[in-house]
Amino acid sequence: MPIDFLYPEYEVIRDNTRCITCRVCERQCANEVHHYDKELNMMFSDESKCVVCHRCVSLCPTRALKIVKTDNTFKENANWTGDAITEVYRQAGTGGVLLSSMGNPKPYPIYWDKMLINASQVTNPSIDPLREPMETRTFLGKKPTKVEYDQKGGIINNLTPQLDLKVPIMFSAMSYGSISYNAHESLARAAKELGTFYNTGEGGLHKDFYKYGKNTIVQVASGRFGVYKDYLEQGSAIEIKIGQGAKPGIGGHLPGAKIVGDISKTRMIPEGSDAISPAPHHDIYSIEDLRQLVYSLKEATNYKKPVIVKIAAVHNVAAIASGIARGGADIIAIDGYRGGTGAAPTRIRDNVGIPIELALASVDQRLRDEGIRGNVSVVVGGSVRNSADIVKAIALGADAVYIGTSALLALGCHQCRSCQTGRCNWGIATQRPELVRRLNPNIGYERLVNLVHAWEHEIKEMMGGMGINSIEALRGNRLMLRGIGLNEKELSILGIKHAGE
Amino acid sequence: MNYVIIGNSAAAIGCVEGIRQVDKKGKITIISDEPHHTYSRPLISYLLLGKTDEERMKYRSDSFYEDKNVTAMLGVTVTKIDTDKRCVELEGEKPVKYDRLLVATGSRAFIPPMEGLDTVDKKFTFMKLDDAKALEDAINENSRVLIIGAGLIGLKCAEGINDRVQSIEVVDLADRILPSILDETGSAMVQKHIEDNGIKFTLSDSVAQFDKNTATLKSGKVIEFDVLVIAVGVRPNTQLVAQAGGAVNRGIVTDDRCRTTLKNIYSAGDCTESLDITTGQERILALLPNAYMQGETAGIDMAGGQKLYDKAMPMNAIGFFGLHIITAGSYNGEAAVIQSGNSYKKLVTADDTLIGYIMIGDVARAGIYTALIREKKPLSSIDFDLIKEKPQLMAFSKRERAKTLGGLR
Amino acid sequence: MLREGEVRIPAGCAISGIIAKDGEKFNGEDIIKSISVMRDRSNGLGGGFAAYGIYPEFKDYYAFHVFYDSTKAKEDCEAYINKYFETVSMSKMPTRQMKEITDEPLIWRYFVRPLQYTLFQKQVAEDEFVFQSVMFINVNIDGAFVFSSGKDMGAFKAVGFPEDVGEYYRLEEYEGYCWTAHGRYPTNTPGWWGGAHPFAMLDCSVVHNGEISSYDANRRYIEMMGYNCTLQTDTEAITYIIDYLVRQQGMTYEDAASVMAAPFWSTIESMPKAQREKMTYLRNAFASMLITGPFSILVGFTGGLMALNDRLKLRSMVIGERKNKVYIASEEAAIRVIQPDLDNIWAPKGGEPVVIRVNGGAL
Amino acid sequence: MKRIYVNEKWCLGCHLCEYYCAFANSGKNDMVKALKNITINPRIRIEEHNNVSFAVSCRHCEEPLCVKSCITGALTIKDGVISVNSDKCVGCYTCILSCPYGCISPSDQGAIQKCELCVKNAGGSPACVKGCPNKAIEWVER
Repeated sequence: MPIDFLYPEYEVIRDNTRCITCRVCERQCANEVHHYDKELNMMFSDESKCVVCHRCVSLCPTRALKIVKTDNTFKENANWTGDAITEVYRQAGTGGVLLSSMGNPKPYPIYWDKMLINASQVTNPSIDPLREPMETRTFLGKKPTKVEYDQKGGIINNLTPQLDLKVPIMFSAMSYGSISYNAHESLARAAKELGTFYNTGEGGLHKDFYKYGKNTIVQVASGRFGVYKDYLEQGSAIEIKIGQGAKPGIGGHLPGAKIVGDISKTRMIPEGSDAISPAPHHDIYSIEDLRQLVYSLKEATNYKKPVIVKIAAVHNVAAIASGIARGGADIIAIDGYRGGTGAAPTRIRDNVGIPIELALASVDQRLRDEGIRGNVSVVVGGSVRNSADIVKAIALGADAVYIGTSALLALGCHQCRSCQTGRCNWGIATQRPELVRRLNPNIGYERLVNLVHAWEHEIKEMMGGMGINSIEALRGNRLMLRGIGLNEKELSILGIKHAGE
Repeated sequence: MNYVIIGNSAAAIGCVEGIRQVDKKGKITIISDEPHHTYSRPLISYLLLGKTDEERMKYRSDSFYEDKNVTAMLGVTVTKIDTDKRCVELEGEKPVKYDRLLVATGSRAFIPPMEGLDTVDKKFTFMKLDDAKALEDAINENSRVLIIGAGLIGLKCAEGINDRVQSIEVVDLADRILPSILDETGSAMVQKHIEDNGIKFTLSDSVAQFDKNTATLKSGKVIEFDVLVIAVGVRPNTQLVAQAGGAVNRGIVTDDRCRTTLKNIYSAGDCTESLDITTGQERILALLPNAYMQGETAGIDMAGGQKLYDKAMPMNAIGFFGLHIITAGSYNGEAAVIQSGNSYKKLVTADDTLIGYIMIGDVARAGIYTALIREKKPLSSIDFDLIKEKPQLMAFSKRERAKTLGGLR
Repeated sequence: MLREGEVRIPAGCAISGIIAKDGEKFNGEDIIKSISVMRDRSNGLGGGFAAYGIYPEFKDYYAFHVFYDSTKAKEDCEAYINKYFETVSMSKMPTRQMKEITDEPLIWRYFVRPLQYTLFQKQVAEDEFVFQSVMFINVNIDGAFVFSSGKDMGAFKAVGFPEDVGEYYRLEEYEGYCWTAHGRYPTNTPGWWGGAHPFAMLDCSVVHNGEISSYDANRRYIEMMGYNCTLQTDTEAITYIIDYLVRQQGMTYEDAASVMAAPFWSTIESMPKAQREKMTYLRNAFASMLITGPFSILVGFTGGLMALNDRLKLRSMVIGERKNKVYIASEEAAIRVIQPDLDNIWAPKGGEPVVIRVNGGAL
Repeated sequence: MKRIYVNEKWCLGCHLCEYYCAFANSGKNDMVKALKNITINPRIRIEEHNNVSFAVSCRHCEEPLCVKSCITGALTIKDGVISVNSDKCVGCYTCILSCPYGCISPSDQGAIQKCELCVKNAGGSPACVKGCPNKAIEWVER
């Protein structure tokens, strides 16, 4: 049907004066965009197949390639935008739910960018992190309400299990299956090197990675894939995933085509069967059910591991968090609406949930108002893009952050948002061996380590500027933030003053 | 330690370099009857061809003797080895003492008795630099050259002078060219290629009678010529060792450490016999790479180090008028032949190993085959079908590749 | 201009303290002399003193020092006090009229004890009830501010230079075994009497020089524990933290110092196991009470005095000893002026508390 | 000493090493100028078969058969690097006969060519290593 014809959104531009027909573009494109014509000794491309992953652009040794947004356009309409129109065409043609991946790309406000950080001048010296210790070590877990002394006056260690982080940055849940073995290895090795944690997501834990158990958080989600005794025992913490920012209220679906070999083994489901995670946990229909699962998991692991409950940032997140904090969880992870995913219905991704900044501010304040902030640590994720975002998150009250998309970017992701196709040219969101091979964990892990080290440096610089030399003195220190371009309501939710005040 | 080396070619140089790997200080003396700085004999045809010159022919740099702290006595002939006094006697010079002696005297051209040869004015052999220079002086664009012998030396000589003479005719008793290294198909292919470049062959025939510029063959054919080159074969220079009482068969007998049967006396190069691993027989393997490696082995052993020369085999890389030939090993086994276009390949296997091969035309990566022979690689441990197609490391196991390419120990 | 409580006010300052290790009592002249030397560190917008052992005749009663903006406030406050407390003595605070001290509020002093019936009814400890009452008055009774509430001790403070404040409160007439003083250099306050230092709660009084960068982290945490930081000053937050750790958690002052000015992790890692575990525990469990940024504080309490610097020692503080007396001040000159002949003088390291207890804690 | 090591696990078969090698040894300062419309003859070569691929270039053997066999002395080993003096080389191919890894090949100029770790060209360090997008080729001490 001619209606179904959609002009490619992006065009591959090849500078034939530069092209040396080395064919690396052709060899590296899993979408088969490029091909070589022997007769003409020239490369050609079919941009209708292009997902704009930039693999070819990045590898072209003579910079002969670029990808540009097409100037083919519908008649201008501020309401019926090109996207809006083509989505109607696509759905009219297929009758299907639109799928996409990674995080919400719509131009909603980014509150991180509407907050500014303080620095010391005169009355309080800034601290130079190159000359003075600058501490980022963070413990996650419940804090005791009362210090207990033994008969000799020594302090009794009445702490429940904690996670000990060298930096308050963890890698968020991404399952083996949604991302590749090599991506997992990169994350695991980086977490170990960095003294932090990565998260299995709901995909089980490959036996090869048991050796990184001390730096692993194992997830228990609604499909319970790969969950069994050894799995629970491997990790340093257990995370119950209730929801994720990219698709709150929605389950997961890894197509049977991806359930092959080790993935099937690790998930403990037959090869070729679809891995369907239900929308809710079918044993959690209420907060008290959650409490039971929290304690079941603690019981199963002899109360040796903190339990994290991960929820998506939704409208009444503060009340939910309060319930979780009273439900025995040691750590609450909140995922904002910009959080990434391997696949989600586009409408859900783009329209459900709330910004993490507001969710964090209201959760932190609510827990303090109730006097239970010490019951839990708060970890936030859902588009933490740089070190300043982290400083702001901690100043708003977070104990640590989860990074997912940033970690994937470090591994080479170019945000083409086509994970759901399974043809990730960067070897991340794919299980095809020839593509998986493209992510060498020796490189991947080093890049993750670099990224976190760089951010750590920057965090320390910003802390030093504020005259703070330990991360706990920044936590919840909202006086260090000022809003810019925010209205009274936003300022009050964030609990910060406006710049100039 | 006082080392004396008789000879100044590949085996001698190998010996010097071998000694110096182990012993940086000992005194080394090289004695050679040729007055030249060490040079590479196989290059004499390339010299005539203009692909090299006397300067570039030097096998090692001008400072080699100095760098290696070697006393070079060039243009000096050894007359005798005195094993009792442990010295070598020289012509016109005082004897030189040795603690360890290497005999690397090489070989000389063999000139069979031929009727009327003494009537030929311009007759040459083609072994040494001086031979080449003499030949060069004797030829001009009007020369008609008769070469006796269609072996490696004769044909390289033919190629070397082809553009500088009027005509060349090659006569050999054998029914095909290069019989020592090629099979019949290969010989025919190469012969055709050489003929295409204007050289004529008369095979299965020999000279019955020379008369000045005329050669009458046994078949009755008469060939008029201006210059005669005799390249029917070589003979090893074994006299010194034989006189001193060392064992000599066709060549000087050596063991896998390159020792002769005489105490403290070693021998290496074209004058020796060594074990051909592809046939299990002792034979003369008069090839430069072998000479070097024998010399090096001898040198290391002389200086107290450890090294064995136990992987010898015949092997040749040669080319005529742009057609390249690489061969190695022996051909008594099961043969697989692959022929395509201008290329010819024959792989010979026996007892689950490759024992020989011939490659003509496309010789890329031939060394991979050579290594299969040298290491006696069981063919069942590799993908032989793959490697038959072309030499490639893909045919080996992942693990072996991890060792060779990935540094896995 | 907004006063303390309406806005956060950073300030620089001078502090001084004297304690007699044997409990010998001495009047306020020395401490006034000492703090006056550091006049340049104050700007006339606040000065104050705390003295311990000054009310031996009422030592079982809480001495409430209260500022009133109006008689209405006084009436409301006294109604509250009368409802829950037994008052054994009440009087106008003795002061002397001076041209340097102006705009004075009504200042009253009460010696009180909670009614046993009330404590029984509310099921709280006496201390806790007093604490809650002070909080209640300060937050809810408009114009009333209890600025001293300990037993056998008192805080005296005003807007003005500290030596004038001392003269104003006639401190030469009091005798105590421990004195602390404060001269204030706030950067943006009109100067409010309640905002001057020391800040005192129950018997704990704090004089502080510095500006802590961890303020809001500390404040938001301590507020969760039931404290109400009405003044938004560092001193208030620090006082509450100490109250929380020492009175509520039962920690020693040394342990409380290990929370507030915790050793660096790198230092902790090199400690012997038992100490390492303890420090790790304290830093982890009370992370939000770590105070960073420059501070030097003197914490007065019944029977003792603690001096503590921030862990980088970003503020000056020296300690001198002469016989039974220990002198602590922001500057050495402030000690030499009253005791030129010292046995010993040193600057304590950042983060290492110096705790002096009268008669080794036997008081 | 630092050597080029290849790990086929990470080789993508993209052939970029070959192109970077050809460029580095072209003597030209622009890749387009160097490689446009030519069939490259690099000193490193990819072998490919059934989804396995890897690059092969001179191993710089400690006991180099090519050097020992060279009839002209054109091949030498210095500081662990085996290089060819193409001025001396007559193209006899004895080295091709000898190299167990097939890492020596005829050059377009008649002599032979082999990987010289980019010590003679402007690269300074091996161009194939720099050009490999997946660290399948590394230049390291091992």
